[in-house]
Amino acid sequence: MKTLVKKISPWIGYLLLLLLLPQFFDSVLAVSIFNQMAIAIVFALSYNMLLGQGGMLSFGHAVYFGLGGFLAVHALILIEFETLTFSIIYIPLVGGLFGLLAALFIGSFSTRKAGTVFAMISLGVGELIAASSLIFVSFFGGEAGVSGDRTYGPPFFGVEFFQNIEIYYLAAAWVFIATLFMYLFTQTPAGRMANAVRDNPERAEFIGYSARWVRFISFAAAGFFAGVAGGLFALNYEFITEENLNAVTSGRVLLMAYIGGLGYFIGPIIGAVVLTLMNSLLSNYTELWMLYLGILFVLTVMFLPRGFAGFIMMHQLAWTRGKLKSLALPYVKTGVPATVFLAICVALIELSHVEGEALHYLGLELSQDSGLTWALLLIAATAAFIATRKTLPQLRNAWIEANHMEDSSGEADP
Amino acid sequence: MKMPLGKLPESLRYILAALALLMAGQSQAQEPIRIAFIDPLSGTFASVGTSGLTQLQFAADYLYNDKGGILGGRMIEIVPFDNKQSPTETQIQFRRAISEDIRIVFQGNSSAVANTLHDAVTRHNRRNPGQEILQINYSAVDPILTNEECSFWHFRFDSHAIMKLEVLTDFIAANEEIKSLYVIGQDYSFGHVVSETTEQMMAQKRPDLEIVGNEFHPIGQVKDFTPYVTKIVSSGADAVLTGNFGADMVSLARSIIDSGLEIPIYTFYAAYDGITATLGEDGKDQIHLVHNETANPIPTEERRAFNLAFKAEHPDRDVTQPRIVNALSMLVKAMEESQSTEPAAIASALEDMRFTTLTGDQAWMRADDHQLFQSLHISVHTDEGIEFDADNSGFGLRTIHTVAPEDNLIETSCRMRRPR
Amino acid sequence: MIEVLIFATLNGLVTGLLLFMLASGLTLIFSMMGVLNFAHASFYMLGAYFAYSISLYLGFWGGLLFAPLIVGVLGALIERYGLRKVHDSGHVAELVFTFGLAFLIEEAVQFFWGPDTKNYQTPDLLDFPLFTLFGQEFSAYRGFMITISVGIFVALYYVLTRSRIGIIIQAAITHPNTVANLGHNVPLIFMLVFGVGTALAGVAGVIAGPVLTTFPGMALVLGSIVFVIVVIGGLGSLAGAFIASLLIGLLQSYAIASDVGMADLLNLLGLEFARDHPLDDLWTLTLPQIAPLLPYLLLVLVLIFRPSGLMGKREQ
Amino acid sequence: MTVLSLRNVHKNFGETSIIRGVDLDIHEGEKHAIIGPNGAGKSTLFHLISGRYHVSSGTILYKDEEIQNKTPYEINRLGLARSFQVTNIFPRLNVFENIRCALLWSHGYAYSFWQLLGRQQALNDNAMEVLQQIGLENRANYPAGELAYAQQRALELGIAVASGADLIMLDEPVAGMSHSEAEKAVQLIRKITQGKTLIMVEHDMNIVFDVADKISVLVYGEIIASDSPENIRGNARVQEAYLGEVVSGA
Repeated sequence: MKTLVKKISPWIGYLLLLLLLPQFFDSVLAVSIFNQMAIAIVFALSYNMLLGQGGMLSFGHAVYFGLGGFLAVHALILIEFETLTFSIIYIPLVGGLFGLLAALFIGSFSTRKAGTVFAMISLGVGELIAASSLIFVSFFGGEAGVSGDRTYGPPFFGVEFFQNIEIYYLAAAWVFIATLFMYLFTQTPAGRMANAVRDNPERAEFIGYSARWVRFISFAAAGFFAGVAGGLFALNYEFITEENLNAVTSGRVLLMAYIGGLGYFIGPIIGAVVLTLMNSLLSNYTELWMLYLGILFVLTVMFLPRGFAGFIMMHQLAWTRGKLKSLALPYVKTGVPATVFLAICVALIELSHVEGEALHYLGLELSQDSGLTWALLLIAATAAFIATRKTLPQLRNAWIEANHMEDSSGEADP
Repeated sequence: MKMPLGKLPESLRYILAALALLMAGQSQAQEPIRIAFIDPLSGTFASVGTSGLTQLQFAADYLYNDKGGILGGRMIEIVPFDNKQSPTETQIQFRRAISEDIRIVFQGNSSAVANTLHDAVTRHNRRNPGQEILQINYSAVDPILTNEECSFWHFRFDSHAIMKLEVLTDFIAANEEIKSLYVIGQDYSFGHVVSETTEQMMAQKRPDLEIVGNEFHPIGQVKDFTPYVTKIVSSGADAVLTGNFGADMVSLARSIIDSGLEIPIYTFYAAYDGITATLGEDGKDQIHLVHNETANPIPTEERRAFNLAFKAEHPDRDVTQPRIVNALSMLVKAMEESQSTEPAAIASALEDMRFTTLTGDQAWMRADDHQLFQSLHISVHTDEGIEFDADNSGFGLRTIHTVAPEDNLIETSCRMRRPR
Repeated sequence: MIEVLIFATLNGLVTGLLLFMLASGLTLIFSMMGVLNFAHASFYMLGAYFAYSISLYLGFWGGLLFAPLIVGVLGALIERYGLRKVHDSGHVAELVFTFGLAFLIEEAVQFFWGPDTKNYQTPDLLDFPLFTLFGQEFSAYRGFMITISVGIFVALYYVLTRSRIGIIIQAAITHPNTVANLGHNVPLIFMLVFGVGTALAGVAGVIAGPVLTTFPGMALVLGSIVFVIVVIGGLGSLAGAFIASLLIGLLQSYAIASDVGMADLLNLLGLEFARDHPLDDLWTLTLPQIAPLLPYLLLVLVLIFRPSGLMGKREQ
Repeated sequence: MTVLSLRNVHKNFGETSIIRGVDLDIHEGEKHAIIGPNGAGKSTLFHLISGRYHVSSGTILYKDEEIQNKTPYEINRLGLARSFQVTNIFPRLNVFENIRCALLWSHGYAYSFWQLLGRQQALNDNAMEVLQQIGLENRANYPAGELAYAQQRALELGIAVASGADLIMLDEPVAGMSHSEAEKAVQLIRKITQGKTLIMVEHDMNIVFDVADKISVLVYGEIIASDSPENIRGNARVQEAYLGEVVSGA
């Protein structure tokens, strides 16, 4: 009974969070961001089924997202012209089924091998489909895409989905269901064997499983959920274009999953939330946000190979041993100069980019023409950098201290 | 799934709360009139977008804010929104503009984006009566926006593709030396409009002129245009017509020039933002462009003063799109006339408006389809007789042919539906 | 018709050899380190931009000399302080790292040089037609491009087969562990190979910049094609990369030069088709229209039917 | 009764012949060791039987069914399981999951994506039993890749035998172990292969003679003798070709 509560409580928390978010932030902008997050979460989780769970590095996952979305928009159009009549709440399912169909077809030949061969096929297929989408105008609508209208379906308990907030609650429901099912998938034989095949495809074959079939099933499931995300996209934006199935979108989902943390189920959710926020908020303050995103990404790959989720999980041991507190002070000591250093770096970058006028930064007004400003910034940056370097060993020691095993298990540790 | 999910939103809530504070701080007393500018400000297409933004901001300050504002002292504030030239981002930024209570949206780059924005605006206006948004299209030339898909809330301040082609094909048709024409374009809607319309018009205007090639290439994918140029050469064409823009335009023109082919190239977008500098001496007298608003010779003192003031403030930039200034000026005129900043009132005032631009052009906003009519010019890329060059390269556009607004009137299939 | 064929061949050769300059570096790096460098074309772009900046002061030839050096050093530094760190996290992490690098370099180029097209010109010395055939000029610069590419191919071949370091590299390609056991400083060789590989990409950028235009999207246009080439040629096979480069260069060039379309095919089969049919797009398709797609089509087909590539031995 | 029989099996890699006409019969319940000098083709023979390689010619019969053209997973499903010379486990899964995965097919789950593993009582109990057998029950939640070497070898064995296969093939199960570790491993092998047919490749002659009740000697791709341990010890040809030098050398 206790374990059941422990198992279910995160899910109830997740559901409550999804439902209550708009109670705290109800501006048009906030709801717009929540909708983006909802789509991104499902999409990133579906990507993780491939790379994180199944060991398949795909450069073309947007294909299933996009194809699902295209069919969803076409379904909306059919509803609008009364060829079909069903509530639009099922649209993500339409997207999912088409994503599944596409994945079944493409997966039938691409999942034979993992590794580089799979990655390259996904790249080739992705480029092919993205390019054909511009050629086959009648289905894909060329570069302008196709657009529908979500308000023509039969009302769902009186809701006609005029407002984005109504779509949010629908999306939240779908996100919850999709997350739950994707999580449950990891707990099934097929899901577990996907991990096994990721780790060691050869051995999997000697315990009775065809690595190809195992990959194929994960691939198809990932295609389905990517299609669901595409369907949600169609409902939210009421249109879809070629860019939603091209390499840029594929790259973005890779970024999300990786930055969030591939090895953890929750990782892609974190990645989706962080990247959506960066995309929508950061881009407001600076034109250079893509540069910062690139830097963040490269630094993450270098220093946090297991992503943000991995970083958080690193503290699990210290936490269970009640030593998290001893880390707090060293973190502050290193964190403050490090943050100052980063802030000054950003100031330098922005200052060199700003055109003509002065840069307003954190309440300061910095002038590009003043040599003094530059000199001061550079000195401050150097000082902050040295301070960071100086305090880093302390942090490292505290870290080792907090994680030091007094060897309670009795047996030798590897 | 051991991590408590409840921790996740904590940080998110702070960020959003900070944002809410920030937004509250922005909307205060003595209300400025806020106008959204949604165009690419980062990414590959950023140069055109930022250049447009600079011009709009400059025009607002120079023409109005520095002179005490409009409507009895209200300032115009241009709020930039970066859409990265992506339809999806455009929607996101549009929602953000709504969230900031902005009612007027400027947008120009890419017809695909304009179409999506147009759809979004139409849907929003239908679903939120009383909170309508006005779309000011200063550059997207897809004809359908003022034809089949026209709307009361959309106004176009650039001549659309067919209007420009009419002028261009007239000009080519009048040149008896041109016996054959090669059409090449990007494989997307604008490229197709150019190709099909040219063929139709040429068949009418010069049945003897042969279209010796009609080629599409994938947009932004071609590394080297030489193979295409080989085909142009072997076709023996006397002229080339293309709707290419950006890197595709530069590469195509360079390849043609490099292969020693000295035939005129008729274009829409072969100037400014680095293109003029790159073509330089090699493209002299060969590159032709159809556009509004003469750049050289400068027709009026007002325009000269404007350009000089702009150059003084932004030495590395040019006044590439005077139509942005026209759009803003006509918008302000409509506000002054209606004494309102409500989109519905502005739109009604804009309909049928006649306006004299800084260049001295007579412009007319046709009520039937919300399409602006003004004179169109054909200019040539040269360094002779250039007062205002492009990219500080000494080269620029000199107008060699002008068509008066009454001569480029064109029919519309628009059936305007106005709100009661 | 014959002139189209001749020029299509020449153009295909120019493109193919240019692609090979990129593909050779990529292949070297892959053979040595097992890393498919996603950012390879970004170094090509950096080559063009550095050369442009240098050419403003020292002219084109200065750029040709120094830009590849700068790119090579930069590449070596990235290998030393970036890639090597990621190496422990496995191949996927490495691939993802180079993917992020490609993204970052494109943004950095826009940051330092701006988003505009750069006015990077061919040197005056080579600004004359090499020969004129059927009224079309073949510029001396293109001849120069071919010469440089072939020169580099020969030099590379010579170094790899004759020099000591080349032999070590060759050995490292086939027996990476043995070489390490023989006491060679493998990390240093890695750094060197990465530096040389990226420098080669830099050279390609320097000489391609003036003709293919220097703009922030130039890496993207070429990036995945180079990838396609090394995969089609067979991962780790220099000869395969050479064949695949020329194959793709010529294939695209001929496809563009041709005037064949689906309509012709259908006519040939005696089939009629109706206008305004939903499949109209398919029926009006022409070969030039889909020319840039052909490499990807080829890639998918090769990977399905011969996953190790044309000349590849090592199965992944 | 003969469980496995090889008939004139050949395997060539390009020009080189590695297996040159092997005939071999394995009887039910037998503990059969295959010995031979390095490079004799012992591992190749294992790979041929388990389906990792395909034969160049000849037939392999398992319970009267031809298996030489089958894939490893098809062969495994017939009840033939194997271990590897180089540890070959699922490093990022924990020890318990390693064993549970090995059990899945034999419990009939196939590619099910509708059953939750946590609910499968019989499966989980069985996995725990195997863990206890191989002595890793208190390491159940440990990532397999972080186990000590001897423990990984035990896990390797566990994965091979978990599925309850009738025929178990072990490729140098004690390679690289210390003497005491090897001794433990041999006891483990005895325990877990009780009542099953075992084929084993091993270099350590003490272990071979300790465990096996029949020995085949493979030299340069051919079986030169196949007999009881005593007879093999006395076989002159074997002495000459192989045992002599090894024994005297050791």
